Amino acid sequence: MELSGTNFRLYNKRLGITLIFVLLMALSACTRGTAETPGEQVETSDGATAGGVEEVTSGEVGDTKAERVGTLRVAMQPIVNIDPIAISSDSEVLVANHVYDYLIDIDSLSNPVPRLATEWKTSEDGLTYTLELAEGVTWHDGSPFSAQDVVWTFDRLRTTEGTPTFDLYSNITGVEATGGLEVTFTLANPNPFFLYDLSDNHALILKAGTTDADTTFNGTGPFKVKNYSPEDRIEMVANEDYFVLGQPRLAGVDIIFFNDDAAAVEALRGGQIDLAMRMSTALFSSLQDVPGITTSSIPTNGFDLIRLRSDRAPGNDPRVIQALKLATDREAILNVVQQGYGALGNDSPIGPLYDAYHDETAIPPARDVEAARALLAEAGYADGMKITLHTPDTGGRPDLAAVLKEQWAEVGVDVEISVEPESVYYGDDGWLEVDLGITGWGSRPYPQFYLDVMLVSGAKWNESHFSDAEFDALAATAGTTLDEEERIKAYSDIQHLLIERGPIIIPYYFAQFGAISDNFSGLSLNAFAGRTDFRPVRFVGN
Amino acid sequence: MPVQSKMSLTPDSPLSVNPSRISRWAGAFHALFSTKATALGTTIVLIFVVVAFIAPLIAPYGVNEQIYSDARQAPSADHWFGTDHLGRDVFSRVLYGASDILFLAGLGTAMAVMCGTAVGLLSGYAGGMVDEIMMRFFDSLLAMPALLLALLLLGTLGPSRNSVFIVMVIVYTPIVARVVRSVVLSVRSKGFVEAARLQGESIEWVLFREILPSVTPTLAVEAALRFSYAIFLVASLGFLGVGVQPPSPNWGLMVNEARPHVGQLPWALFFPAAAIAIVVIGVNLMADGVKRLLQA
Amino acid sequence: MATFVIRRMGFLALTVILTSLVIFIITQMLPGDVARVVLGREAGEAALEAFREENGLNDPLPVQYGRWLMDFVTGDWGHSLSTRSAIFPVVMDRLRNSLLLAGMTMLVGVPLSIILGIIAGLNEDKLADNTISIGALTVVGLPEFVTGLVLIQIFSRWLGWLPANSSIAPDATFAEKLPMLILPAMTATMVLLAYISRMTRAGVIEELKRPYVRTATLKGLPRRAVIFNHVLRNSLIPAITVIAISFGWLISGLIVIENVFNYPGLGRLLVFAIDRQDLPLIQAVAMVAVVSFALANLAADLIYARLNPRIRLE
Amino acid sequence: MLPAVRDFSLQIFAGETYGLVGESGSGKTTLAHAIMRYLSDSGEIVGGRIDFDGRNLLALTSSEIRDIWGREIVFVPQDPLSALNPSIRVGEQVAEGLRVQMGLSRKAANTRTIELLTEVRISDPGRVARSYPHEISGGMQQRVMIAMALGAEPKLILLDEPTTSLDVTTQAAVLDLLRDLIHNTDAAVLYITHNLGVVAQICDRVAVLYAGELVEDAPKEALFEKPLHPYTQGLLASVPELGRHKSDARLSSIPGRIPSPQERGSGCIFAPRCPLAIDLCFSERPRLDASFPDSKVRCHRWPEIAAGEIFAWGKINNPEAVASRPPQETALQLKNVEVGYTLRQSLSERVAGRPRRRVMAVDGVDLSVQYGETLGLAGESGSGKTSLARAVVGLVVRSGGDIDLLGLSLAPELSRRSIDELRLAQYIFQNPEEALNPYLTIGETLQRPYITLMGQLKADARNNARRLLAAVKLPADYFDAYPNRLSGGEKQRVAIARAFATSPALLIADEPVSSLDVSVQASILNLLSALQVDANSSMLFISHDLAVVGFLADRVAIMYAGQIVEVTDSKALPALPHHPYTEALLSAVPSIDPATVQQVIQLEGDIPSQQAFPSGCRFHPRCPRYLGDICRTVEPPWQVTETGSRIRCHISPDDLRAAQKRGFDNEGG
Repeated sequence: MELSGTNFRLYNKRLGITLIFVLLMALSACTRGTAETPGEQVETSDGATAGGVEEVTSGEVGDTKAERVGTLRVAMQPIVNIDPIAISSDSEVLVANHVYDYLIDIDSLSNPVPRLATEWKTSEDGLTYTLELAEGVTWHDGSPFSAQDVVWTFDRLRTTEGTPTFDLYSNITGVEATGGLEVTFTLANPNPFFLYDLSDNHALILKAGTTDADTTFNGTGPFKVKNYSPEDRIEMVANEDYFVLGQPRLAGVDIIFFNDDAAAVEALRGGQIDLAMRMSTALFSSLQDVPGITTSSIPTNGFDLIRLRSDRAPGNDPRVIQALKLATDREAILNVVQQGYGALGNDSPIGPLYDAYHDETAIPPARDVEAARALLAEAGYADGMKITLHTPDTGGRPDLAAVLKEQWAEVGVDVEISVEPESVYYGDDGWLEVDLGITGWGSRPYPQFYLDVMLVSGAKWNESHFSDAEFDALAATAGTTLDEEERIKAYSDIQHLLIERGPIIIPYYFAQFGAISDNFSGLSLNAFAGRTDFRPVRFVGN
Repeated sequence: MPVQSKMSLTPDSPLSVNPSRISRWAGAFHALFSTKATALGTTIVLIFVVVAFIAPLIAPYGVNEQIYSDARQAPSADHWFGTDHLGRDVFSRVLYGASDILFLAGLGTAMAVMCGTAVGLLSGYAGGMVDEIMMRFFDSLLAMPALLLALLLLGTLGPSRNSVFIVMVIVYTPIVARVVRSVVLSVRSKGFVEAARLQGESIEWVLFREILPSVTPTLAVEAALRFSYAIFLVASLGFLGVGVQPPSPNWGLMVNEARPHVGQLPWALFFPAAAIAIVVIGVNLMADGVKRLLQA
Repeated sequence: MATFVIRRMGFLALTVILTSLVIFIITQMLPGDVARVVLGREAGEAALEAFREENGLNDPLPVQYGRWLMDFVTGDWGHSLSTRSAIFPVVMDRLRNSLLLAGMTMLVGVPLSIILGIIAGLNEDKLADNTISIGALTVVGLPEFVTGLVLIQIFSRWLGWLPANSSIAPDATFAEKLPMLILPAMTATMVLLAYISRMTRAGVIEELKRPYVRTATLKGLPRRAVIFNHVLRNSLIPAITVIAISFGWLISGLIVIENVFNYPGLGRLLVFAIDRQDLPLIQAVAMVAVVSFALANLAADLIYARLNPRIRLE
Repeated sequence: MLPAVRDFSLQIFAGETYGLVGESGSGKTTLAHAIMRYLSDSGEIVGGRIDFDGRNLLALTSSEIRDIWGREIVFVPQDPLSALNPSIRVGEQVAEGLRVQMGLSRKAANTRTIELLTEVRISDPGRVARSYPHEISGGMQQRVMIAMALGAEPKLILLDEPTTSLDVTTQAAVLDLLRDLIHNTDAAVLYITHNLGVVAQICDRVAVLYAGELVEDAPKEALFEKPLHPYTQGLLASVPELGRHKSDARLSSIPGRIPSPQERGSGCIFAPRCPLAIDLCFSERPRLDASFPDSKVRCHRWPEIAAGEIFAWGKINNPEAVASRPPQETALQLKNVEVGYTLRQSLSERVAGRPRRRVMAVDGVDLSVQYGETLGLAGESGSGKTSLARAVVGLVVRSGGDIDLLGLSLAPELSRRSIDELRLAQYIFQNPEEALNPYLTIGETLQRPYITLMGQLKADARNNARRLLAAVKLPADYFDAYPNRLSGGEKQRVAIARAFATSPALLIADEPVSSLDVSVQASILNLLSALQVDANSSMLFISHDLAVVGFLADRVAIMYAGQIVEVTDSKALPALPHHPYTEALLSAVPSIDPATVQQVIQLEGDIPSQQAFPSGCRFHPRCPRYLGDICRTVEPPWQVTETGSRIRCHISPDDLRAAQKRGFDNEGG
């Protein structure tokens, strides 16, 4: 037995430390003084990797008895669900992440780090995980926290039908309180990514027996909800009894809802909010030279997916998807739609962020209009093809659709765009039904997730209805083997396979943006915005 | 008390509604250019309509043509109104947008005017229960702010060009019908209509030859007003993202799409917004002219 | 007068009921299965059916309508399908905010519009009139979202005087709210300004032509007295009606402005609800909007009747 | 810039009442405004002087003229309802002027207001003062206007058609009031009117205005006795006087119409319409000559006219006069016809279960019209005469009774009448401006009856329509013209032509001349009776003007409050006795003979509301010959007089005659 952390050291190193970006007063001062272009600033952050890590540490070390001052006002999209089992959006996770606690957090280096669980042990066969829980934790209602709460929470997560965690935790055969503050998980099969699964977005610990989590907030987290005004804002104050010494360092966090990212950015500019994380590239670049605001971006593995249903015409002819891939100019899309922020896509969900698994030799063929036309003609679409492209109305997706329409028009594909509100598009399973659609996928700490829910035969969110025996076998290998080399090989094969016949196009991976008032320091961006941690954030303004 | 005076008066404008068929049109035409303001309005509307038809001929670039190398450019000789974030020529898109607005707002208005006229004529002429029920129904539609009704309907129909068209017809038909009905009620009791009834004229003749022509002038003003509101509605729905779909060159949608870029690409927002304003003002000015024509 | 009020109120109730029917029908036709929306993507058919049964979604539509209407009247507006929170307090809170913004707009916009309208009307076709009319027309041509963005650009970005965002906190004092109200109120004023001032101008011009003005003038009254005692008294009647109706529009119709400024009013709530197919919330907001609109119309009628003695005869 | 009034000179002395007579379009209201120096934005006084009490009004500053307005010069306009501010109580409107002009305190002004209202014979001045203008009757409104004018004891009173918009009996009462007030004042009065009868009754001197020019100015007696200008002669000859009948003489009429300011040539402005015009008249504009010491006339040929050598028009028997026809068979028979409306209720009222309010416009009328006969139907507004007429043709649906036309029983609803039945009865509407579809040419309008009612082909209909146009003496090129090119009289000719196109058995003419000028009115009346003879139609002729009815009709029915109260031979109108209501109506017709001193019978109160008729005799609350309880409780019986009239009254014909004779004697003595 060894501390689980070591298992992943190699992986972490490969992942690269480029993830990190720390927002510091010093840096922002520098930005104001010298930075001319957004590009420069990003480079500064990349160059300062190691230092960044230390800064985070030093920030945390500070004086532990610091008074809690300042309220961080954050702009986010309105939330709908507050019960951790049902949350999904960035803003919902962000709220829950500060009201409740996870057992384990994944830090910005993709290391599992302690939260409610202070340490953990894995059995040799990889089937038993034992977690020690922090002492002195109390619920917001004053009652003490115990292992029973963890057991109850995980039983709820894995037995409630129709929830995302029902499948995720199907591998768990038992959760037991093996001590007052010790809990043991038993698995059916080895899962190299189990600690990451324990840190799933929904795996926030609720008090045993809670029935009204969809209307009330009783967590152990760093902030208590003072006022929730649906569709408008949620106001939180520091939990004075929080179990991590010296945290949180803020007196409160207000999350103010904005339907409109442009309005949020205006508010940031006008000093009415302090932090915005969801914004288009255009808005992000407009904030570059604004005094008093520090901007930063980090790469993520989030991406927009263009997928064609492969189980019926026209997508059941591989030549059609091949032609569409050839018709797509990924570089132009990255430059125009994302204004160059982020990374070029290679039609697979295993992006360059996972540098242990990303295969740099897996490059989709360059754009070739003639070849695409020829393929379409072979497939029986010599006179062109008419198809509707469905897309949610958020982010740069309508722009992506507009650019694709133009690019594909050159090969004779006449695209009609249908933009729907995100909630409508995802709300009624329409996104799983349509032939051609664009879907946004958030960044995850490890790539297996995408394969399991999106691409293996019969996967729940297999929106392209992709079914390929070779792929399924490769994905299974990658997801269960404890041999890292085997996994790397499988992921490489998968990337080549998807470029060749996967009914998906991934033109780019996002960058995660953040812009914060200089009144605050100590914030690290997270590739998944919802998991941004406000505990170390300090008020340094006046 | 000797009183002696010599007086001169300028008579009211000698324009009148219908001197004869030909000169009636000439008179209308004259009236639409009678003052500087209405002349300006009429000119704007004429240019707008012409542009709507010949946009493909005069636009220097395609409506969705994306020149990546030219993206995000300020107005220049190559791109009079600059380019947007996707490298589309704003000038060309504004030109194409004219036809989008004309055919959506214009046809929507025309359809609403037609439906409203038909319903208003029948309801006003028939009177009684038919009239009562129609009017109560319309009251209930009009009890909702137009945009609210439009949003509800679009929620039901789903966002698309056709939905916007249908919504416009549903939202504006009651308004037009009420206007028409009120004119019908006043015309219905006039001697010439009663004379026609006494002469055994058919209902169609009475409605369409006796009553309708008298409704037409009011209808013209109403249609012009509706049209300017329709432009607004189409633009507002585009702005709220529930109307016509991208990459349509709808002016409201263009403003919405340009909004995140306003700091860097203000021209991409300014020109379509100005286009909306100018056309709405033009239509309003022309409507004033039509109104004056009626009052003369 | 009493019978007049009662009659108008009866009429109002009737219209609101009919409108509620229209709203109910439209919202019933919204795509998506309520049970599916509530229970989520993966709920089983049995769970869906149980939910439908429990919530009366299987009852005939007229029954559902009747129940819904009664619940609405008794203040039992149920819970939001999306946020699960009780609807009544949320809608009332937004209504308060909408009223606040409407009140602000009226306070500033109405006197300004009326004064401009009067000046224009008294100086028909002269410089003052042309200036005001062209100004009003220009504003008429600008959609609210453009006006709002322009105002943000000027007052927030360039001058830095006023906040661009109006998401007022629920516990903020009026002094804290005030700066956030100004820009949206200004934007709404622009719309009203054009509308009311044109109406006032037309009223003044029309009344100036009436024979009673000649009577008053030939009585030897000073011009000022003729204008203030005679002309304005009558020409403001239609304007006041418009104002009352605009108040209804301000409460319910500021959808675009509220979204531009992120102002927590009914309009923003409505867009939120529609985006999320939140049926009970959509219905509640729409009904509140309709009732406010209808009440404003009633107020307009009553004020009109109060000011115009002729109406009461009817 | 076009001159509306030119070269106008006039002198009015204190205590003098000057009548200014002119038809519509003559510029008389413009002139009145100009005299006060009050002009609308489009008008301007471009020259001349207005001397008032030693001051030139045109030279005064605007504040000086404001001091004169309302204090020294006052104005009583034509339409009192629109001249009063609708949203201010009338008392305040009177008091306001008193405060400003007389400097009275609020209290004093209010007291004085009540006094003034009493002076203009308002019986309940307190209540009236507290009323809004629309709450009081038209006669009352005009009295308030008069009170307003008298408050400042002015030096000059301008009266602009003060009684034109009023009903006959009210008009008579207001005229009576004015006559007394004028008699008791030292002010100069300028009385503007188109009505020669009113001038004859009220004024000392008369000026005749034609197309913006003064054509004749003379003392009243001289003018009526010996008019020197052809236009004045024409006007006088075209007035149907009480007792004149079409079988005696045709009315004279002046052809053509008043030229608009653009059409005025360089010669005599009246020359194009003047039967006496010679070349000189067309080339040279006549001066305003002093004819007699006290008179002026603008005519080149006035000496010949004065000498009696020539005359333009005269009151002479006309060889073309229409012979009255002996009664034949009954063409139209009305039996107990009722027209009742249920007032429209809003849905909410119905929901609230309010009782429906019923209104009876016509309540049990029996009438018959013979072949070729003209039956006149007279009564004040609100009497139900128009409802009755409309029920006959089916434009309103009668609620009871039978209507037989040529033995055919007509259905109440228009839609249930056959084409044949429609063809039998046609209607001429009151307002010629609304009678023709402005969007159809005259030709199209005239073709329609041939096509729809006669089933003719388009070509035939066209030819017939052209013939019809000629028959109503309109130029052929009107065929393709739209109605807006036509004057009111010409439009009415077209409307008449349309009605006669199918030679209907029955023609209903609803006040066809009431909106027309006197000279035009005469020609329309002549045309009507001529066409009627040609088509051998019966006619139901409706008018509020007994003189017109008496001229055109063979028999006259008088209607009051939904019922017929008297049916009489029109030639018997001047004779006695009459129903007391008829008597009042007759006394209210102003005579153009200045020698006749009229004693107007003033009726108390207003015509009763159609929602609540009085019990018993419906006239009893206003009847000057009210007997007592019987009138109040018992419906009066029909009685037949010696002259063949049928009267619905409790008083016996003999008693009536005696009482009415006494009335005349009193006046004479």
